[in-house]
Amino acid sequence: MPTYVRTDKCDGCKGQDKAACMYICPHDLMKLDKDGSETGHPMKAWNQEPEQCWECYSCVKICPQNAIECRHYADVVPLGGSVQPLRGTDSIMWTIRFRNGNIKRFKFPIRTTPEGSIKPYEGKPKAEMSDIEKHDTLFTKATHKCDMSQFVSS
Amino acid sequence: MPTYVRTDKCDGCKGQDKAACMYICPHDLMKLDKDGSETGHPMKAWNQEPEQCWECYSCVKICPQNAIECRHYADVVPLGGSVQPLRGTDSIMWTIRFRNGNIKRFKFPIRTTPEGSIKPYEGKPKAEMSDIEKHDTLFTKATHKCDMSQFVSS
Amino acid sequence: MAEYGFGNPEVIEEEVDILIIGGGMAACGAAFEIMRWAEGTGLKIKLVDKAAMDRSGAVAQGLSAINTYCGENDPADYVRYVRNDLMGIIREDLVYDVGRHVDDSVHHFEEWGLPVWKQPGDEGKKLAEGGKPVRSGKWQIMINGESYKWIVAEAAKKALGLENIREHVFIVRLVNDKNDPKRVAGAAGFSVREHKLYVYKFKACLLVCGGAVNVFRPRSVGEGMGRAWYPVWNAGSTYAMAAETGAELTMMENRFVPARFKDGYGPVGAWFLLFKAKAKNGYGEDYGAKNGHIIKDEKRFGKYGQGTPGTCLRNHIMMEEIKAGRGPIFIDTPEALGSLAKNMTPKEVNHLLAEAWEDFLDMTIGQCGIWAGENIEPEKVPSEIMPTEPYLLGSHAGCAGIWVSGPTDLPGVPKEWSWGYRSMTTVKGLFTAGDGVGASGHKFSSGSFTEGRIAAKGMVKFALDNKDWKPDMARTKEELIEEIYRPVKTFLEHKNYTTAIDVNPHYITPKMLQLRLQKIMDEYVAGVSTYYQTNGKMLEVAENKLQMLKEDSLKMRAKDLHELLRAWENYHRIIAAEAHMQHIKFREETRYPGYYYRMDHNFLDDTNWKVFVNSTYDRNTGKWECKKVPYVQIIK
Amino acid sequence: MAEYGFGNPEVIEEEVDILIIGGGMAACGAAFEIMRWAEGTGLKIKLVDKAAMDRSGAVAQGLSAINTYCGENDPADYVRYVRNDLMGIIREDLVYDVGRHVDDSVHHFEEWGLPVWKQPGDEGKKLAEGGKPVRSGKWQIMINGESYKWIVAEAAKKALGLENIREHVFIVRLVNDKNDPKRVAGAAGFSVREHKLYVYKFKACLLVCGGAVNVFRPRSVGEGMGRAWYPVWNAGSTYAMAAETGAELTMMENRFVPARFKDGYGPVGAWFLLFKAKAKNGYGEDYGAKNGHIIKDEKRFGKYGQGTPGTCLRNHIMMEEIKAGRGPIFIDTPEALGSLAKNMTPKEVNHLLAEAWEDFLDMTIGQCGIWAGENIEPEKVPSEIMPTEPYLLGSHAGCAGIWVSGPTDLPGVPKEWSWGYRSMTTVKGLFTAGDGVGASGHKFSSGSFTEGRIAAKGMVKFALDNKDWKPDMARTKEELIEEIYRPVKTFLEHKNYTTAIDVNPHYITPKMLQLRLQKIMDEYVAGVSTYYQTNGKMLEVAENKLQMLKEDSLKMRAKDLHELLRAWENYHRIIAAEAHMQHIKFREETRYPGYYYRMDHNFLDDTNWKVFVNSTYDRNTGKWECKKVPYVQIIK
Ligand SMILES: Cc1cc2c(cc1C)N(S(=O)(=O)O)[C@@H]1C(=O)NC(=O)N=C1N2C[C@H](O)[C@H](O)[C@H](O)COP(=O)(O)OP(=O)(O)OC[C@H]1O[C@@H](n2cnc3c(N)ncnc32)[C@H](O)[C@@H]1O
Ligand SMILES: Cc1cc2c(cc1C)N(S(=O)(=O)O)[C@@H]1C(=O)NC(=O)N=C1N2C[C@H](O)[C@H](O)[C@H](O)COP(=O)(O)OP(=O)(O)OC[C@H]1O[C@@H](n2cnc3c(N)ncnc32)[C@H](O)[C@@H]1O
Ligand SMILES: Nc1ncnc2c1ncn2[C@@H]1O[C@H](COP(=O)(O)O)[C@@H](O)[C@H]1O
Ligand SMILES: Nc1ncnc2c1ncn2[C@@H]1O[C@H](COP(=O)(O)O)[C@@H](O)[C@H]1O
Ligand SMILES: Nc1ncnc2c1ncn2[C@@H]1O[C@H](COP(=O)(O)O)[C@@H](O)[C@H]1O
Ligand code: SF4
Ligand code: SF4
Ligand code: SF4
Ligand code: SF4
Ligand code: NA
Repeated sequence: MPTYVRTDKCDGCKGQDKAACMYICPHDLMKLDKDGSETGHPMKAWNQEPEQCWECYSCVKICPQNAIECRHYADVVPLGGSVQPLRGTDSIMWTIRFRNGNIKRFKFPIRTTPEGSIKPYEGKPKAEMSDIEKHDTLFTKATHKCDMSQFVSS
Repeated sequence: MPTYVRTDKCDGCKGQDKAACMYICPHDLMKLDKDGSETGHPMKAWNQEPEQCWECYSCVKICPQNAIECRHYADVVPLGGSVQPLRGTDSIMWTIRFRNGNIKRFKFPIRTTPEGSIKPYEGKPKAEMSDIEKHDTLFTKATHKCDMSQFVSS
Repeated sequence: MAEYGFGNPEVIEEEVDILIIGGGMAACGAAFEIMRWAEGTGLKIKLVDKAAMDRSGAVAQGLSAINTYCGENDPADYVRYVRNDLMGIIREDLVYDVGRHVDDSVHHFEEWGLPVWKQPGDEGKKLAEGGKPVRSGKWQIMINGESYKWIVAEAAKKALGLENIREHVFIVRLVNDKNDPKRVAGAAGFSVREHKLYVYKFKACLLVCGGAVNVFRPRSVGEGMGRAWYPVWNAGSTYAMAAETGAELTMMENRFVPARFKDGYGPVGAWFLLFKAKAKNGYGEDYGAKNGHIIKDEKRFGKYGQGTPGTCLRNHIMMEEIKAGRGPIFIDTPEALGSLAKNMTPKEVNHLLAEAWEDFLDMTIGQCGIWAGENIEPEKVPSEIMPTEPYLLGSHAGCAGIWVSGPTDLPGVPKEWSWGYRSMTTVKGLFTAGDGVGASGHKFSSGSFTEGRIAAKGMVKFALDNKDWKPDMARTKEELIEEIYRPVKTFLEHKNYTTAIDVNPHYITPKMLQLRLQKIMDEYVAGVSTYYQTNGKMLEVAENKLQMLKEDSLKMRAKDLHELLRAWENYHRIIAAEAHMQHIKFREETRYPGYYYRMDHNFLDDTNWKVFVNSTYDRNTGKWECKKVPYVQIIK
Repeated sequence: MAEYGFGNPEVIEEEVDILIIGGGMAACGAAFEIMRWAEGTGLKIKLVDKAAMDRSGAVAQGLSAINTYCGENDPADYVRYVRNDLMGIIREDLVYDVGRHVDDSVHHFEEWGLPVWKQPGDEGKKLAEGGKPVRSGKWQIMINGESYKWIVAEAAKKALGLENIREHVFIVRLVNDKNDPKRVAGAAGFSVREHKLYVYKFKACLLVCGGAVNVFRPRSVGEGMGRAWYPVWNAGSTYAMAAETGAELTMMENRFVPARFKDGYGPVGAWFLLFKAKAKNGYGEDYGAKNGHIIKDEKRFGKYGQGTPGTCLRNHIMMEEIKAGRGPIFIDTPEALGSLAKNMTPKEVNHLLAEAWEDFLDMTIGQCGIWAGENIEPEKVPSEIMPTEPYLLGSHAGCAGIWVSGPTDLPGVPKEWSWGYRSMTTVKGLFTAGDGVGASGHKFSSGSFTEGRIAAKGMVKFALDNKDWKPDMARTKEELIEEIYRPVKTFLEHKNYTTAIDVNPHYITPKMLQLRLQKIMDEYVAGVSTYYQTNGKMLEVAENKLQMLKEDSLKMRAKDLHELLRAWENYHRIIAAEAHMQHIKFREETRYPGYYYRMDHNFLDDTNWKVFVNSTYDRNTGKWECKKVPYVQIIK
């Protein structure tokens, strides 16, 4: 199920510094063909090594133009199906199209807080340097309670 | 062991009608890149689908410039070895170079008659139309002798 | 009308009396025989080959032995040999017919210039003059065969005349007769060089496109994918086109799984038979001697394990070693060469080593590449052997193929085995030979050539008997263009939908289609990944997946003529694969342990299954039908 | 000097106190913990990731469960669970340490925004507030995890500060200290975006680059090659770089062979544990019930088959079905969903089906692609499951990794298990976590994050204790450029020797090198093609072939930065593969039946092998050394 980029939709992220798909792909597959020398389609992106695509959909989900879709690994999967997400800030919508034309839709929550709102240390204790050699605690001091009689040498 | 073409040796069969390698490859792999648009090397040949090469050496043997060599399937064979023929009219010379640098040479006969000298029907009987329905003979009338007692219904 | 070009081919229509499709050993035999019989008849004969005859087909690289030469042996004994090797079920009439004619073909090869090894004292004396060959086995003789095909093709081309040969044309399909659906009237294909579509009409045709390779996933999957033992370019065209025309296939459940030098696929025959090498397991044991008795189990192998084991049973013994974790299997080349060298002069030893290398240089050069790359000198280091992926073929140690009409002059042969002209299939006008003929293996190069000759005679007779008949094809020229060029049109129509031409929801590349086929066959139809095991349920899954694959084949793309070739080769592979799968499904026993195992019927069942399995395919419904056909013993 | 460009990179040198290499779960945990301890110390901390943290590592797609959450259970019981699953040999001190800290990490995920499923009535109540999770198993809780990594990375990035993070830099190697060869002083890598080489010097570093994927040939070999269960981009960098620096590895013979939905690699956990699905063989039999008793054979499986079978033993039972020809194995999804739906309203049934789909949409979307393409609706059609190719990892149901210093506060732990700072390897200054830590599996996402936190604390202490120490690298900048950019130079030097850049006798493409590695590992080191079987002789062959492959890796080419990335990933894979092979060779027993079989020692041997196997690699000689290290039981 390598990704493909639709020529009619991709706008090369408007020529900005970073093409979103190229930025996000964990496997360095998506590439922006600035001058069209590699694909014949200038200022559009493509998957430069489809046989290494994990189908993780990171690029699909991030593309601001919804220009990226997946065509299932052709050496494995019969043609005609598709699985396409639309990711919002708090939920994701999936459309599944079967080979036989049937369609299913699902919506799932993805996050309970606004994006960018995390304050990792807000309301957390400071680390206490006197604890630094104590293995039974982290800075948050929330170690699970344990029944020490279960140790062989207890 | 797909074939490769050496840029320093191939002369595109001097621009003749048929490039010898392209003519002979049983699998349609060798191709002459007339304008260089496919390889960057105009008027030279290349193997357009190396992963389908049978290593049959048909192209290697026929190239008038000895421009074609084989580099063993890289997903199978360690680098550094080579097997190169020089085919004459009645014999063929092989040079085997091992990965460790050792070399072996062999020469074998390939043909006892001059190329182009075959006269298939010279000195052969004509076909006799009266035999056409007889299964026990071909036009050369040289059927093997048989002991018919070995048939179940003999 | 626009100029001819990619997607808009010129159409060349031609009418001949007889068309030979293929330019391999069988085709060359046909060419040699046919022109003699056609002399003065006015019959127009043409040959088309997808490649160049000098190096097309299985013998492109050459061969180092001719595996069928009777010589001092009786053809009836040859039948017994073949029957034993193929587990009891062969068309003995066909095998016998090859046996009685084959030596004459070999004599011609030698006359034309093929160097045949002779025994000391007989050097220079031709076989035809009684010269004694160097035999590697009872039926095999050694040759210097680098130019084997080149020589045979020269004779065939001379016989036919160059004007009657068209190379680099791939035939995609046969066309039935408009008025008689059980008759063939034409064939259509395309040039891989020019934008031209060829439509031939004819009275008779010889379909000899070799066996089917790369239907199963090979062990190497990168560049090494092209390295198969059998020629990677023979794509099952013979079986596919015959089936689609309605011809009855036979024994398509059979396959050949050769033991070969690992990765390079170098043949083992010379090593076992000529050099007397031994195969050893990973612990250095002669496992054949130690464990060969396993095939004596009559419940599982019937009587076939009692005498000399056939090729599949030899495989079985080896596979059991591997499965038991006692691999790898090595062929002990140092020991073999050492024993032979014991009483030799240094010069003779050098000659022996050269022979060992020549065996591969003459037919599997890639194996020498592996030796070179891995620093293997066979006198010092043993090499691994391995069972390969399965091949469908009818001329080597396998017998998949088409059901043909046999000779009428042999005693005891059922009448139903000769319904028409010799070598004709159940479709009127359609003939075959070599890898095309089913239920008759072990013909090899010489026997395939000979079968081509036999078929040629039959075709001439047929054409003469049908002198006034005019072929009238059930398909129009336009329909054929539409069908054959569909992958090109698909590509041109959709290629700009995505930014990268290889990934597109509107089409599939021939390469991906091929890999999908190979994956299905490998995983469900007893390929290497299951150690050649399957069962009814796996076959059911395979059937379903192959069905979808066949549907998807309509969406193949071709970005150039080369890819159009790949597209149609792969279509042929699918049909051949389907036939194989359907036959294995039908035959509820394990007839060929070592070739494949029906694990739900893991024994040989002579009571119910000592029969041919024949099938027909309906192109319109896409359905296969299999049936049992009685086996009859002809030779004691 | 010429302008910077391809083959001529700018070199950026930077000195920090602590470098975090990787941006996955462990790295994020470290980032979160470390900045708190570093506050006010003036320590300079930096993180480099080969990709973008929002979606890098194993959790890029998300996950649908957190597999380690103790909740109502005692951490000691967690140790027993892990010990049983990993056949008796784990570092119980390390596992216990994860167990006692992990829940706090999960609580933070929820606080940051990760939706955690709650039991009816507890919706809206956080875990930390006593909200009851929906448990699929004793240790596993269900989440809506599509954005799991996105959320965790946001927290980590906020903690670290963006200025301390460099994404799209691949670290190629660590560099030892010039004066102390058992100490690490730096790391070097390159940008996959710009022509820049990065050289970092530091006091301590956390090496957390995940596990090793695509070391073995996957079952699909075309486009489908990218579909592995574990993330295809984690290339064994953790193990390779640690080994090359001289760190002791442990249990590298271990691997994970997960049972997964066939072809799509969809995880089975939710299906088995939450939906209570049954696996059936090709004949529709519940083979576990029917044949599960085979693992009771104490001679072969010791005591490990008597109680709840571990993951590898569950595999073993399945594999025996497949080998016996009773495949394919199906997971009976219709039956499972049907039973659950029995007492549900239609709305609840719809919700159930959505959950089934979400399980994959949250972490293995490709599996849904297969369902869509094959018209599989899980409530109607069962799906095949299959054991996959092997992965090397330390955080899931496997325990390959690096030998690290443990906590000192637990009773009964041998002194030798804590030689230095917590989470430090045997190389001074080199720390690891997550997939990097050996002999302690079943940490999963939450445990890996937690181990990153634990390591962070140790590193801060180490850096503070070494405040005045100055790193001095054993390699010059020039040597590092020379080494890292060699594939580029090789390409530029030779590319015009042949007319096609991919076939050239002077170099090998990273892709072909990878396929060669996969072929060796698959065929000789117990990959899928031998049903996970190997033996001493096969390993000897593998060793020889890997040696040549390692030599050839010096001839890799890189035609662009992307290929340079592939080149070095594959180099890392080779070293990881070697470690795996050497360990399997050393351990002369079959400790993990169902993961792999040493066929020449096909039984579990507690008398001789209830020990850790640790190894070290010598970068200069290329040699490995393995040794036994006593196992000690800590928890009853
Ligand atoms: C590949 C190979 C083959 C053999 C061996 C080793 C190796 C490595 N061995 S050992 O293992 O035992 O070593 C043998 C040996 O030593 N001795 C021997 O006698 N025979 C051996 N074979 C077997 C023979 O070669 C074989 O039996 C015959 O060649 C079969 O003859 P035939 O059935 O005619 O097939 P072909 O492959 O020769 O020719 C096929 C032709 O069809 C063409 N073609 C195919 N599809 C077409 C299409 N759609 N349209 C047009 N043309 C289309 C091809 O171009 C070709 O011309
Ligand atoms: C892929 C996957 C994983 C899991 C699951 C299903 C699937 C489909 N399942 S289920 O099966 O049970 O369903 C689990 C599940 O549901 N629940 C759970 O808690 N964990 C599951 N995992 C396991 C966890 O994900 C896993 O345990 C942790 O992620 C391990 O953490 P860590 O050890 O940090 O590895 P990582 O993959 O997250 O991060 C690696 C990082 O290194 C970077 N990197 C790699 N090499 C580098 C180099 N040379 N230079 C620079 N950076 C370089 C990567 O970019 C990444 O940032
Ligand atoms: N494993 C085997 N070892 C020896 N001979 C065999 C074996 N299998 C078959 N044969 C047959 O033995 C007969 C005599 O062998 P040869 O003289 O080598 O041709 C032939 O029919 C061979 O095919
Ligand atoms: N071990 C063997 N015993 C008998 N015949 C063999 C053996 N190996 C190969 N042959 C025969 O030798 C010829 C060439 O074999 P191969 O090289 O396997 O194609 C064929 O006729 C095989 O049947
Ligand atoms: N059949 C099973 N029995 C017990 N635990 C399982 C089973 N299948 C999966 N698991 C556990 O469920 C979690 C997720 O499993 P998986 O989806 O296989 O990665 C892991 O903790 C596994 O160990
Ligand atoms: S993210 Fe979308 S719009 Fe931007 S470059 Fe990629 S495909 Fe084009
Ligand atoms: S689906 Fe994932 S691996 Fe594939 S191109 Fe997109 S981001 Fe990369
Ligand atoms: S045959 Fe040789 S010289 Fe002619 S085009 Fe081919 S490679 Fe070039
Ligand atoms: S070696 Fe044979 S298959 Fe390969 S390119 Fe040359 S002629 Fe074609
Ligand atoms: Na979920």
